[in-house]
Amino acid sequence: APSSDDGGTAAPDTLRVGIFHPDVTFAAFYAATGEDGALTKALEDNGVELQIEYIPSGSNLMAALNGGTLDAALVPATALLAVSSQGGDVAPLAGIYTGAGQMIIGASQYEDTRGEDVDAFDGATWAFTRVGSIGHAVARMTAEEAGLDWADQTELPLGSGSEAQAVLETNRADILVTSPVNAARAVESGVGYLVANSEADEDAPLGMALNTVLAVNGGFEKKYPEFSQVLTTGVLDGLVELKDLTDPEEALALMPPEFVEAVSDSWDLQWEYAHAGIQRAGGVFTETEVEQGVESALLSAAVPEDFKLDETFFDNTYARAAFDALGVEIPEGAL
Amino acid sequence: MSRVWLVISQVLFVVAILVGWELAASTGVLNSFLVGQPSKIAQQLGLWIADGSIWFNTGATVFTTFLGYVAALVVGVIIGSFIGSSAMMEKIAAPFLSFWQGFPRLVFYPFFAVMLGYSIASRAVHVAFVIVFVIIVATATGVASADRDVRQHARILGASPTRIFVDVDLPSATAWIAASARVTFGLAIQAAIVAEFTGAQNGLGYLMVLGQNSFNVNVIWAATSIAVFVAFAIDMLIVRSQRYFDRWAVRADSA
Amino acid sequence: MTDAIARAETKTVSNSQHPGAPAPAVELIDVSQTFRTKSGPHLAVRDIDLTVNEGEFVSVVGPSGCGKSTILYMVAGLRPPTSGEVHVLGKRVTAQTGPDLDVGFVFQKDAVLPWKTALQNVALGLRYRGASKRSAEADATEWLARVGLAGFGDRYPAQLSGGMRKRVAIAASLVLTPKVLLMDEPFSALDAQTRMIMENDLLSIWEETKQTVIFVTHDLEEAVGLSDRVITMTAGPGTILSDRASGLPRPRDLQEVRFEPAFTRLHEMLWEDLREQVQIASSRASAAGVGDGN
Amino acid sequence: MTDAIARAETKTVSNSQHPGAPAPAVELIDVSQTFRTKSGPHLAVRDIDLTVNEGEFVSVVGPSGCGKSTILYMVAGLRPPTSGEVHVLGKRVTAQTGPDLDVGFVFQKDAVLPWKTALQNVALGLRYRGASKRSAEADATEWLARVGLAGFGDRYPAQLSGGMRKRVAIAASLVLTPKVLLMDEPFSALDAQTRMIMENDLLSIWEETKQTVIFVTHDLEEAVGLSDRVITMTAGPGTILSDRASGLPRPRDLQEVRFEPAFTRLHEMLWEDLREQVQIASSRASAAGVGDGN
Amino acid sequence: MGTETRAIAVEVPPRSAVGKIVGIQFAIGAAFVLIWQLIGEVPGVATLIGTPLGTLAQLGEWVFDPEFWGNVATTVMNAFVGFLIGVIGACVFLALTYPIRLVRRFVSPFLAVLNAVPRVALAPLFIVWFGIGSGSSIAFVVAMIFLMIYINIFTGLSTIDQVYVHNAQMLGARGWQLAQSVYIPAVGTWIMSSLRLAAIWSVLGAAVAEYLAGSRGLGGYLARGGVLGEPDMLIAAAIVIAIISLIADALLSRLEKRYARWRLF
Ligand SMILES: Nc1ncnc2c1ncn2[C@@H]1O[C@H](COP(=O)(O)OP(=O)(O)OP(=O)(O)O)[C@@H](O)[C@H]1O
Ligand SMILES: Nc1ncnc2c1ncn2[C@@H]1O[C@H](COP(=O)(O)OP(=O)(O)OP(=O)(O)O)[C@@H](O)[C@H]1O
Ligand SMILES: [Mg+2]
Ligand SMILES: [Mg+2]
Repeated sequence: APSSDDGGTAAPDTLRVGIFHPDVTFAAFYAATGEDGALTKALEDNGVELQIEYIPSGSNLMAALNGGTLDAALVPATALLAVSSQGGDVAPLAGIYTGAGQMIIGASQYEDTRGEDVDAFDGATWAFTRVGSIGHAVARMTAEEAGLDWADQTELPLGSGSEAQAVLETNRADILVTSPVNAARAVESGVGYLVANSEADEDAPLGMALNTVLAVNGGFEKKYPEFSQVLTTGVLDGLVELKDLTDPEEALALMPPEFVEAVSDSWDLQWEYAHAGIQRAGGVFTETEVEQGVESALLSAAVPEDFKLDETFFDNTYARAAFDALGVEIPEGAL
Repeated sequence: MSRVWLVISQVLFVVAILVGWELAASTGVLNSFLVGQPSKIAQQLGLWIADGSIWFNTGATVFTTFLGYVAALVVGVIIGSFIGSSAMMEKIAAPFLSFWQGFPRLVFYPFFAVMLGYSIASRAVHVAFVIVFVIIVATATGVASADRDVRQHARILGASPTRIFVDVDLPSATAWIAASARVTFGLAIQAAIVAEFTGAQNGLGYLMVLGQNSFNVNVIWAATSIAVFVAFAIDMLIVRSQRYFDRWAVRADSA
Repeated sequence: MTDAIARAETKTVSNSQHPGAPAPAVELIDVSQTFRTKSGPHLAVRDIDLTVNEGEFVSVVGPSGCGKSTILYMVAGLRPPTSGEVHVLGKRVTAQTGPDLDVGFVFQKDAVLPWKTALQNVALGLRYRGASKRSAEADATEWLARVGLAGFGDRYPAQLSGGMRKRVAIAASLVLTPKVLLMDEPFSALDAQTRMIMENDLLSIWEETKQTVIFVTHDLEEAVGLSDRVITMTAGPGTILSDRASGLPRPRDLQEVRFEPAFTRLHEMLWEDLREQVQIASSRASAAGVGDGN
Repeated sequence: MTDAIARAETKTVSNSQHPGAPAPAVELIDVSQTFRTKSGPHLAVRDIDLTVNEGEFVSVVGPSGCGKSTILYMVAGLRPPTSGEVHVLGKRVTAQTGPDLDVGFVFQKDAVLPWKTALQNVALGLRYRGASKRSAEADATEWLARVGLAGFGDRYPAQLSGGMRKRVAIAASLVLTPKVLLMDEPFSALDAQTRMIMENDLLSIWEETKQTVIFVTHDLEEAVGLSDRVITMTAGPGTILSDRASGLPRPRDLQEVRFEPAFTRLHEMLWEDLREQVQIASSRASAAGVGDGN
Repeated sequence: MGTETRAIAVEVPPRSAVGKIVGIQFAIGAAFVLIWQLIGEVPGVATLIGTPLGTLAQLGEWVFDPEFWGNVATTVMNAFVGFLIGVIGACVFLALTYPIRLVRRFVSPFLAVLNAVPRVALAPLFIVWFGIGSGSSIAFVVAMIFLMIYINIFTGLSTIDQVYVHNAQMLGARGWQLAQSVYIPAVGTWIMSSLRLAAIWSVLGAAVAEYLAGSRGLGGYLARGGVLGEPDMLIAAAIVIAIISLIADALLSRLEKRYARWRLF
């Protein structure tokens, strides 16, 4: 079994981690890389330099991870499943965010008339980030949950986050399903209001779906098993630190300056929307998480309809060892 | 005779590449996850042909491209010939043209979409926006390089400025516009595809998003190969029409 | 240094003042043209005073590079003079006015539109004047035949020989019967026979239309045979060296007029006028070196 | 219909066989050239048999468009004949061989490189042959002066007059003293005096070098004055109509040779040969309509 | 045709005109900014294209930010290396393929096909093949400009007036000499125009590649501005990118002027 306290661990010179952009759903990772973060220390001990690559497109990020130009990445479980179903070579180490992580935001003009009644949005234009994204699935499930027929709704897949506000402001969309960051921005700027939060309730659709996963390139994992353990332990330490916090300021205090700068304008709302997902994340992969994760992958057609999960794919070896090392009890339900 | 051989050798070349690719991918020499596999691409294409979606999606992209192209051509030729008609105008316009040429236009589709709605119209405008500056520059250069003696000949025969434009400037700019047509068309189709990445329910760009989403490189290749096929067909058309516009010239090859 | 002498001579030999002559069609008053080149300004022609009356046929001869083409460009309104005034048909020609519809120009270089067929090229001016395609092409066909190119109407210029292209350009100009016709060595690309036929043709057209013609040539016989007056020019910077009336009878047959004594006399006088100029031109060029001529 | 007659005539008037003559420098054996045009193939010249011996000076005259330039292009190796054989300096010229280093060509159209100065243009061939820049430019300077362009060395072609450009082209060719020199109306853009000087110059150079010259012109006097033999051609599709030796003495002074009876006689014979051809050319063209001449 | 002629049409504007030109340019520039401001008033649009003032503020912030200059350097480097490789590659390939008719005809349809490949869609492949960062940026630049140059010059070559080629051939030019004294100068206008286009697209290509793939370089700002909805950053970055291509273009046009000595008036 991999262990981290041998002292002389085989490690790369630099660790290249791919991330979409600084986002509250990656908070665990950032907490670990704060000035006093566990990962920061561990990397220092091993003489490894951390290099974060921001890649704003999921497919490019996955391509880089799979192709080995990234060592590790924070990616949605859906993407991992898709890649592995296509024969890609990636290894999930730990889950750091659970739930769909999508906010349902209505255009401000409806705040008084429709409020939080999703069924009042029947026949509306529903905007979401991309065709086949989690947002797409959540939009559909939210509508159907409220008794609407998805076929009656108009779909509007967007590209970048910058459009999120604009489409609400210009009435190009009535309702928007988006990430906590974009949602917080839209609400903060007054163009939208929160209709529903997919994180509000564990029992909500995909409420327990495995979302953000710390994953490494398959080859990297084979080459540096000890270092992969160091990485996992570091990140899970961050997760554990964050789990019990409710105050956004306290959480932010753990983060590195670049993250603070990037999220500062609407951090409080982001935290409010998203911290449930952090608290729900077990670090280890649980059966429910994986089940719902696969469901969401199927829903978004990221994997073929006849997809069968390889039992060994979500392997908790590293996470268990990490919790052991941290002296924390392994969350229940672990696979 | 030699023409037939040429075509045969070209076909053989393509076949060799495809076979090599297929073998390499199926034996694992190439990582098929990363580079795809011809047989699977063909399979995907077959699927689209079978369910008929290929026509609709291809049609949408071609239509967008075409619309945007024509718009850019009209606007570009008008502005370009205006600019090319005097050295002063060229001087004035030069920095603006290079500025807009150098502006990363491909990433600004959201702007048009929000301004004009998520529709074919906004996508076509985006296409036009991406290529129009190239056409302006080509036209201006072409007009400026019209033979002065010929222009004066036409003037003396009584040509009005418009007639000079039609009879002298435009024909001599045609070579430039046509030459840039091959380059701009490649850009136009890319612009259409990029526009279809967002807010679209159909089109080749939409298919590519689907492929990217499921990390299925074969889907991306399949959509790409349609785009390439379409663009190639149009490229042939462009070359043909280039030849038509140049019918008066005695080519090196013709003797 | 020799300039002063040359100028003085010009004045003495000048005999262009016909008393009670008809209205002037073309007038150049103290005209000069300077080109900007990399090695500084280049004076091409200077102090040109020239009056061509309506219906006159005037030829201009002079050493190569003396500024004959430059003068025609100024009259045509294509290159306004750097100093002096040019009047054509009573109107002053400036940079603003541009070419006059009543002025035709056959350029030295063949300048037909490469992307139009011979027929289209000849029909062009008529079309510009609003003629219907049909009538313009009918006229053009007739004129193509007149310059010996019947049957070549649908050829593009690149498919014609040098002489044929020139004839297309001539037809394109003549079909418009401009009041003032400027011709810059129009026949130099033609073979002797075609040339003779076309010279005769030009003369007979002219007898009918009585256009004002300024005709640049380097063939003295042609100049004498065709014109009422022959202007000779000095080597560049060109000025007018002599201006001689021919006094030959009209109408003429070119083949016969050659043997008149007046013809031979004028021919010899012109030859004399010019002989020295050519020497001057080459010796001055050698002496002046790179930054030539001013 | 008239072709058969024209051909028969060719044979009878032909008198080019000098017994015991020196080796042929240029030989055309049953040569034809067909151009592909939009309105079908166009036969430009046909059945040309012509031998030019080493050191001979042969002129070619004929109606405009009869194929004079086409013949030079074939000899130069720039446009291989569609049928027949061309031999130059003992080697057969085909599409593969391309132009021979020992053949020079002065083109009818302006062909000096616009992006090189007059001096660079003249030095070009020497540089191609590996001469140092220095020596090439020294030679070129000398030749520029010889064609009356001393001091114009650093001008670009667009800054020269038409006649000056032509002289640059001539100098560029002559400086290489090619064994076979092809000249396509080299002097037609020059004024009478410059032309006379250059003709005399050409003759005196030729007396020294004894190059083989094929000289296309449309000036019969020039043809007679310069050449040993004058070839006339029929209207297109061009064939050889007559081939006449001049029999005038060498060395000649052009101003004087004009008055020899042999000169006048040959001049008149050529004029007669061609008179009919020009008529044929225009009438055939009119008759044939669009798809002309074959 | 078109090669020797442009020259003649270009007149040198007198010195007094220079002030006027700058004045007009200034007015046009001001009009642009005004239009930008006005469009920004449309609801929702300002969140996409920002405002002139906000953008100016962003630019002001960057001036003192060493990281920004580092990004500029990265983009310029990527563009420059890609440009060099693309230009040299295209010229070498042209020299290898153009002279032989058979080769030229063999490759021609393949080039047309390659030119038609929507390179933006294949960004993931570039990342996989060339890694993130400079490798894929440079490769992307080369992919953008290679055919642009090749096709342009190719077209230029086929418009050369044959009489120049013939003349040089008769004077004894062979192979490289012919290329050097006729083909290259005759397609000068084409070469320069394609180089200028290529320079601009090199900068653009580098930025787009960075936008799609790498964090370093100006493209990273585009990505961040887009994803995080910071329009001022997006536009400011786009402007900086445009200015860099403007500079590249100006440098090349200076070169062009030097080259075009023979086309004087
Ligand atoms: N655009 C120009 N720039 C500079 N110099 C010029 C230009 N055009 C003509 N020249 C010069 O002006 C002088 C006169 O030229 P022009 O063409 O009028 O001569 P020309 O008498 O017509 O000669 P030719 O009989 O050879 O045609 C020449 O010395 C020529 O070099
Ligand atoms: N590239 C071409 N394509 C088609 N026809 C051509 C081409 N070049 C020449 N011709 C035709 O071939 C014939 C001979 O042309 P060529 O140029 O040899 O005549 P030429 O005797 O030199 O006439 P000129 O004295 O007018 O220069 C003409 O009828 C011409 O129209
Ligand atoms: Mg002239
Ligand atoms: Mg000819």
